[in-house]
Amino acid sequence: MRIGVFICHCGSNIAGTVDCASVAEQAAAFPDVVFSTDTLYACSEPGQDAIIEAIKEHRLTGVVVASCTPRMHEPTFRRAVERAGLNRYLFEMANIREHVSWIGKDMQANTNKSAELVRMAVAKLRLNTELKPKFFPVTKRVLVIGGGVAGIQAALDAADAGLEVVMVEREPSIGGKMAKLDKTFPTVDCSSCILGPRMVDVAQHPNITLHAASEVEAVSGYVGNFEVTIRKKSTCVDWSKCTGCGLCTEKCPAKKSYDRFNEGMGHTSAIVIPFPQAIPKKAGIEKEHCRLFRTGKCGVCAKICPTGAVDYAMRDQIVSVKVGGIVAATGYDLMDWTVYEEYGGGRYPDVITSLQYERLLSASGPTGGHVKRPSDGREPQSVVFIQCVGSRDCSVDRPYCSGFCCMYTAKQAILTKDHLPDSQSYVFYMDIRSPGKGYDEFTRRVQEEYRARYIRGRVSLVYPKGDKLMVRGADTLMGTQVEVEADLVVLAVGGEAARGAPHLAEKLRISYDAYGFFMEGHPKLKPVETNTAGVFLAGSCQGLKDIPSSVAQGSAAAAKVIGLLSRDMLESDPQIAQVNAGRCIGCGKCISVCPFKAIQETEARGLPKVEVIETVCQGCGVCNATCPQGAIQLSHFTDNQILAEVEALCRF
Amino acid sequence: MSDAASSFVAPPRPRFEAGTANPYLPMPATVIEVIRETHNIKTFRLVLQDEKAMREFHFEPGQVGQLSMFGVGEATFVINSPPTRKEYLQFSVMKAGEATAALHTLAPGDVVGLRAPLGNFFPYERMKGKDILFIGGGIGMAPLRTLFLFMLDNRNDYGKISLLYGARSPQDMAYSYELPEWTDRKDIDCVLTIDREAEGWGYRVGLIPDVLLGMAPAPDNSVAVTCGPPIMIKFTLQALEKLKFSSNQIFTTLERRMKCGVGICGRCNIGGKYVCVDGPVFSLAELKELPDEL
Amino acid sequence: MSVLKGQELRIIGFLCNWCSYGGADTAGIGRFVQPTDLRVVRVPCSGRINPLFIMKALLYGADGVLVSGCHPRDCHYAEGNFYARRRLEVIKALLPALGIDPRRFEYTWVSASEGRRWQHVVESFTMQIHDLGPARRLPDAPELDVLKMVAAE
Amino acid sequence: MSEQKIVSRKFISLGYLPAWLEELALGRTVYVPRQEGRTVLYRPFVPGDLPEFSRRPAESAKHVLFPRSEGLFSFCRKGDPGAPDTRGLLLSESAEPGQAVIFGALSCDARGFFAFDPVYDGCGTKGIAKDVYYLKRRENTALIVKACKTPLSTCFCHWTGGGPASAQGADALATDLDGGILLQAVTKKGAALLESAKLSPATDDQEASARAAHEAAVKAMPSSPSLDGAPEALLGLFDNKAFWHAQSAGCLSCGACTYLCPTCYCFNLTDESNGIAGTRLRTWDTCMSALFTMEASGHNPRRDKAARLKNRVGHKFSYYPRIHDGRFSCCGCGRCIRSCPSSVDIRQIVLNALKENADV
Amino acid sequence: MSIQEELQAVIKEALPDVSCVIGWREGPEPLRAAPLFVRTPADADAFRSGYFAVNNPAVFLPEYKGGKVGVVVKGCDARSVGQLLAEGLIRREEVKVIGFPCNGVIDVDKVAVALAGACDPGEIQAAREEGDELVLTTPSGEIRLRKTAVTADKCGRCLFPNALDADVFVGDTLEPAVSADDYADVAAFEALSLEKRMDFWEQEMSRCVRCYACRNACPMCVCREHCVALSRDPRWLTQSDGVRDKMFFQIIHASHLAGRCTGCGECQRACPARIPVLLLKRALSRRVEDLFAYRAGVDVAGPPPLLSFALEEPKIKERDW
Repeated sequence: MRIGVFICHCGSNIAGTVDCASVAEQAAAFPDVVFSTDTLYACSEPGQDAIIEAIKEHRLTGVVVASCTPRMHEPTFRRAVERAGLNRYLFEMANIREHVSWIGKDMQANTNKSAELVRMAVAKLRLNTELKPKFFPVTKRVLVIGGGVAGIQAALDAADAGLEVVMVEREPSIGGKMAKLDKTFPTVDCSSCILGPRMVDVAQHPNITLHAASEVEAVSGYVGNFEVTIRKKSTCVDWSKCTGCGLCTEKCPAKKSYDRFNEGMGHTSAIVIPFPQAIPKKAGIEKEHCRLFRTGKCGVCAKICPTGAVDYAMRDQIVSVKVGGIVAATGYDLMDWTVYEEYGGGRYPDVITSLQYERLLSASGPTGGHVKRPSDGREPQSVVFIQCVGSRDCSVDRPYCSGFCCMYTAKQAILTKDHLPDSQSYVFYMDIRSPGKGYDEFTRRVQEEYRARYIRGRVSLVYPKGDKLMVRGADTLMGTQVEVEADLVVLAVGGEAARGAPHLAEKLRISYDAYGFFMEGHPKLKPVETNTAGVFLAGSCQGLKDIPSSVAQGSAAAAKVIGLLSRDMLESDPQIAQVNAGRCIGCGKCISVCPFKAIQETEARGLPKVEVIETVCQGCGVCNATCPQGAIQLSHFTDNQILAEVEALCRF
Repeated sequence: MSDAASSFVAPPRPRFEAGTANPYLPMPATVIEVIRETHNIKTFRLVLQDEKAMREFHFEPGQVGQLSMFGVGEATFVINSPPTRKEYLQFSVMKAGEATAALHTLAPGDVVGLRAPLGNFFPYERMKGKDILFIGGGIGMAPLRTLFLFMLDNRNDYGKISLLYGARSPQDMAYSYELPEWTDRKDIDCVLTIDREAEGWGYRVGLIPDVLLGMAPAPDNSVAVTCGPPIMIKFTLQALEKLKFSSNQIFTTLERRMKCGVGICGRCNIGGKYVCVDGPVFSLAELKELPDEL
Repeated sequence: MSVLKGQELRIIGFLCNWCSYGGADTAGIGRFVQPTDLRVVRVPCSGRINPLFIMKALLYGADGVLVSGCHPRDCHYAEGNFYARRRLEVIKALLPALGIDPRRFEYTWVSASEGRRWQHVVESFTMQIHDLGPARRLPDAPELDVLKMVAAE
Repeated sequence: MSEQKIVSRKFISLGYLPAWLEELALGRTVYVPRQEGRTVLYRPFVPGDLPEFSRRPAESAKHVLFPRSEGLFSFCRKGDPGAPDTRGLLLSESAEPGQAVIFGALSCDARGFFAFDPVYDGCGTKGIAKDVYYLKRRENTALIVKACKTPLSTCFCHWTGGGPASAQGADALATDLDGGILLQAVTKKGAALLESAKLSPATDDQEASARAAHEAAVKAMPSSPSLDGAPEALLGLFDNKAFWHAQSAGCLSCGACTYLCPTCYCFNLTDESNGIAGTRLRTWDTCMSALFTMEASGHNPRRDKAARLKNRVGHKFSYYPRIHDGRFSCCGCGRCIRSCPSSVDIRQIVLNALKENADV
Repeated sequence: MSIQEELQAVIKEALPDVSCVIGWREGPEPLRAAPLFVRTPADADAFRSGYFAVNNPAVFLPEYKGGKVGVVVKGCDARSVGQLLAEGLIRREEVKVIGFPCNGVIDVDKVAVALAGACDPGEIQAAREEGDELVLTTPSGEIRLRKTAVTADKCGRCLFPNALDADVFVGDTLEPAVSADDYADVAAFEALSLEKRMDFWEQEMSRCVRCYACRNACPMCVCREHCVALSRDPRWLTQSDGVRDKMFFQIIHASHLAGRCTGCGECQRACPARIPVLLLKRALSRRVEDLFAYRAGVDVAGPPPLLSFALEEPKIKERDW
């Protein structure tokens, strides 16, 4: 092999702590290396052109680039060597930025380490072989998990592009958190007026199949051909018969049931249509409140239902569907703020969450849009908003900023003034974060025009005094302690990963961070992709974000899926297991460990052997580590390639 | 040893002439040209780095050499250029194992090792004046090529020269670039065949033994030299016998796993015969005396 | 060309591409300074790691070997790290029987987001290996001494 | 003993043996039988550590002349730093072996080298190639064998032309006598070793006692069958699959028999490299392994263990003698039987072959 | 009728049904029986069981896959059969397992030690059992050894003297002498300093001749000619005589047997250099038993532990960084 080595300076990112010229010089003496140089930015156009030129000039048959992580630019350089006529797998990278220059300050040690990493890369490259992808057909259908605004956007965009869309929503209605909001910032326009029509579009779009009150049970397969099992949870109402007339909810005797849609700010019946604009507008029984299920006596709804849709014996249903791509848009949940003892830990009825307050503000809410204290129904005169409850707080393991609280608190202060002109709002804040378009103007308006009092400081205690609540906190700008008498305290509770998110991530084989948010493929360059081909992210499941960002991501994820499924055939990654039939003894150990059932028994000249189903193999290599004879080898990560790397380090 | 001497031809025993007393030490050689023959066969043209050694390098048609890929190992190939054309030594390599795969990565300018010549050779002296029939299949053409070209270069020493060369398909035909010259020559009879009909193929179609029977060469004062895949050899030998060629008139070359190439390491024996020194060239008569272990 | 005399020991890391290699990248992006002894071999999955790679490294010149994969249940390939966990745990039992300090090999799980954790793992493992010092090596065949020619130059 | 001319003779009393061995070890490696773990092997003599003669060595002494593994030459691809595109090749032969003495080997060990000599001297292939590595070591090594007194149940040296006190292939013969050892040199090399002040002149009586001991040792061996017909019998059975299948049923295809055999001389050549440097290794190989004859294509002329056992026995008792003046390449040491995990008995196979062939 | 005679009768009875029955016969040396392949009733007369029948006949079974074969097994041999079955390397319907109660077998190396230089063990002309004693005929007269001193170590810790899962069992079952394997040998070795342990292996492995008898005598090593020991792809080892490579082969062998080794000790017995290679395998067996409560060749109902996993591994205590 004729190998060329390129040591990238990455400006000063690498060259700052690695002597790139020295590494290049050392690499020149490595076996099969016939050309070695350092370069300012290997990934830049001139950098790539120089590689291509060197391949041609020196008749290189393999290339090593030492630069950043291969997770960043391996595809870039592979394309570059391919442009020069080399197979893209005759290329190796040495990561001397993330693994060297950025984590060590000692120039000598870094230079030495870089040279060794290049030596390893050369050693492996010498055993690389040309690999060529196979092609396989795709299923032109996409699964959208989550029917919040991000999922709705992704579903509609994908459906409009002609893809079949299967949407799975855990709740009985789509709409997500946005459906619960009264108004949206910074325009203060009606949330349901802008979301409602989009929800209807989902229901009516010929390309969209909606499974509400459903969850993803299992996912198998691989990009282009996932097999998804969906559990349609029993609602005890046959939705094919239910017309959403609401008779049952009127007649249901269990009127004091917890109202989930209204965040417990009111009561509802046990058989319930979540809210008037619900999609699908179907009734469902909440078993824990239903008299029939609790006492065995009732059955009113079944008797009253004009279409006979109520079926108490209904079971969960399992549906299987094949899809080519998946968009996860599972949103977020509010963190459990009751851990804050200083705010009463949930014991004071007039300390509520911002989302509960949205329901109080909403004309479709339990109070019909009249702001009333939960405790006694009085209109509050003094409303205190406390920000950063469960955000930017390491003491509750929520060090991140939820991003949207500053804005919605401002909005809620404005709405408070609109609803109760005589009221006074106080906002305890840490910093005001309002970097969006028109956002900062908005937060200024609430202070200047709506006279909300913004107090910079944390609240140390909320305690009851008579029928009021006393809010004690610091005013760090004044350097004083303040105490505000409040009729209502609204907590700007931060978001956290949706309940069960890690579990779903495991099913999707995608990564999630310490807080349960799904990991994007790259924080800058692959914000809606994941490291699992064919699985994309939209909205707050990836990290908390506001409505415009969620919608943008919904569209972005849709664009990715549309791009993926616009092809009839997909390229399979050729880094898959290969059987050397001459070495295989057909013991079948590999078959039993393969997570993808990608290996099957076969026969050659009467002897038992195994073979790999190429489009099913995902290239994990468990079989390779299992086979005692090493008869099954993972291409591009063969035993010999890994051993060559180890020996390059050890035996010299 | 006496049994071999009594047969029609006892291929003369070679002498080790690698230019060194150490029979294991290869001579460095430089690849000067690589020709891609088929999807899995490449031809390499080498010159010894030591100019004097190259000048004085002497070998006979049919002798083999051990090509070294340093760090990988050696493999045995026939020198398929004739001794009469010594600007380079030519080897054709079919990709099969580790060494051949490594050899396939060679590019002009690369260095290999060569231990040669090894083994015996075709008894061309005793073939003088006879009609010669070459029958080659696939990569089996390589050992025939050296003798074939050697005879063309000494054309007057031999009678009628015929070549029957077959491969699975036109794409599997090695030395395709030389074939037009051979077919055009008036002083040889060159028949090309492929197993199955293929577009643009202007020559014969059919399996070698069948074509051979069709050609019906006369056995009188003739020698047949054949090489190819085992199954082809089997049926070709049957066809030759059907055509009344005696086992003394038929020569072929054997392949066996070899390491030392000088009759010591002990693996290429068939009974008491070592293919690396007693072969690779055997007459059918000699083969018949060997135990059946092929 | 060998490890920096007196300063570094030879530590080899086998990291799965999806989690731990990413975690090491994250640590780099965060500029989380680490000791320089470690050299990382990237593999697709911890399930790809034949325990014999570890033994090979330890027997042929590594002073320490660190394996890191995705957290259990978080494997990109669903099950690879479950197999790895068993195999790595079992192979550890071979070290004391060979006279190799079992602390020379550790395995752990680091996700792509855990840059800090990676830094901590590298720091503590490197320190652990430095505490143990250079590993004793079984002699290689003298006829293979030539293979060390490169180092001698 | 009778067939060889005694060049010189000496006696050494047991007390002087260590000192003489130490003297021999100056500038040489002296190999002696030594207890290692639970076995006895030929290992370099260490002053203060007496040779072990109470048990016969499990292995033969062939590794002294034919190491289990040796580098034939090394290669290095030198890049020119100025022009890395041009790469020269540097070949260097391995260094010459030093001087050695094997003291206390068995007669059968010495006879083993008899099987090596013609092959490695190029005689077998009529002078085409001399194995310089073996020949140099052979030249540099002196061999003093020690006469056996009682046979093991697996011994059959006398079947193959040897005997418990044969000095064939050796330079000197040592015989235990009361209080010491009689040393009889049969070559100049052997005589040179006996030129030591630690040794005293031997007497005719001592030589007579030794002769008596040798005769007693020969007598102690059970009578020997004639193997004259073995070469033909084995060839005759070449195609008798059932026969070889039955003989090889217990064979495990390991290499214990061939690696412990004093006459098995087959080897493998493999390259090892690291970076730009590498070496070509010559290592012992065994015809009992399927890989021995496995071709790159996957074709194997000796696919099953029956074919391989046939080759081992055939080579020793038929093919080799047919090339090398009727001499068997078996010295009857019985190590293959003793070391075989399945107790495959080569004596029995040859006898079975003679019987089977006679029956046909 | 002695057990040996009963077994001979059973073998003859089994014959029409199987191509051959594998057992033992007298070997070329009095202390070592050799494998016997009974193909005709007359062959069965050569059958010998007892103290010298050390070989594990299970090693031959995979060769006979595809046809029916009988095998006479001791308790330890039966575990090998069980493990081969569990891994699908042989088929249950293709083997007829004939079991008997085993009182232990000889360790020839221990005889050499017990003789203490009195003679070369190879010089022993005949051997017989007399009660608790082994009586040896040597050129210098009879020597009596206590059997307890020369019985194989594995017999001292044997939990299954009666062949498990036998189709035919001859004789009365025996009670095992111990109730659990305490791996005292492994513990004792690991009580040495690390330095001493490595010294030990360096010394022991220097004797290895790379004949691979250990591997080929192992009933679970079914790869044989496909073994990575000699392959170049993958190339785990050089062919050199270095202690490192030789040690590494033992590591390969042990690791490939993790969770599969039944402890029959054939590897060690087969070693012509007498290297105690079983120790490494037992170190792993102990771990596998600790972690997964699995004993190869006994607990064969589920998948082998290293070819399976559990979501939670209660016994695996991961390091807390």
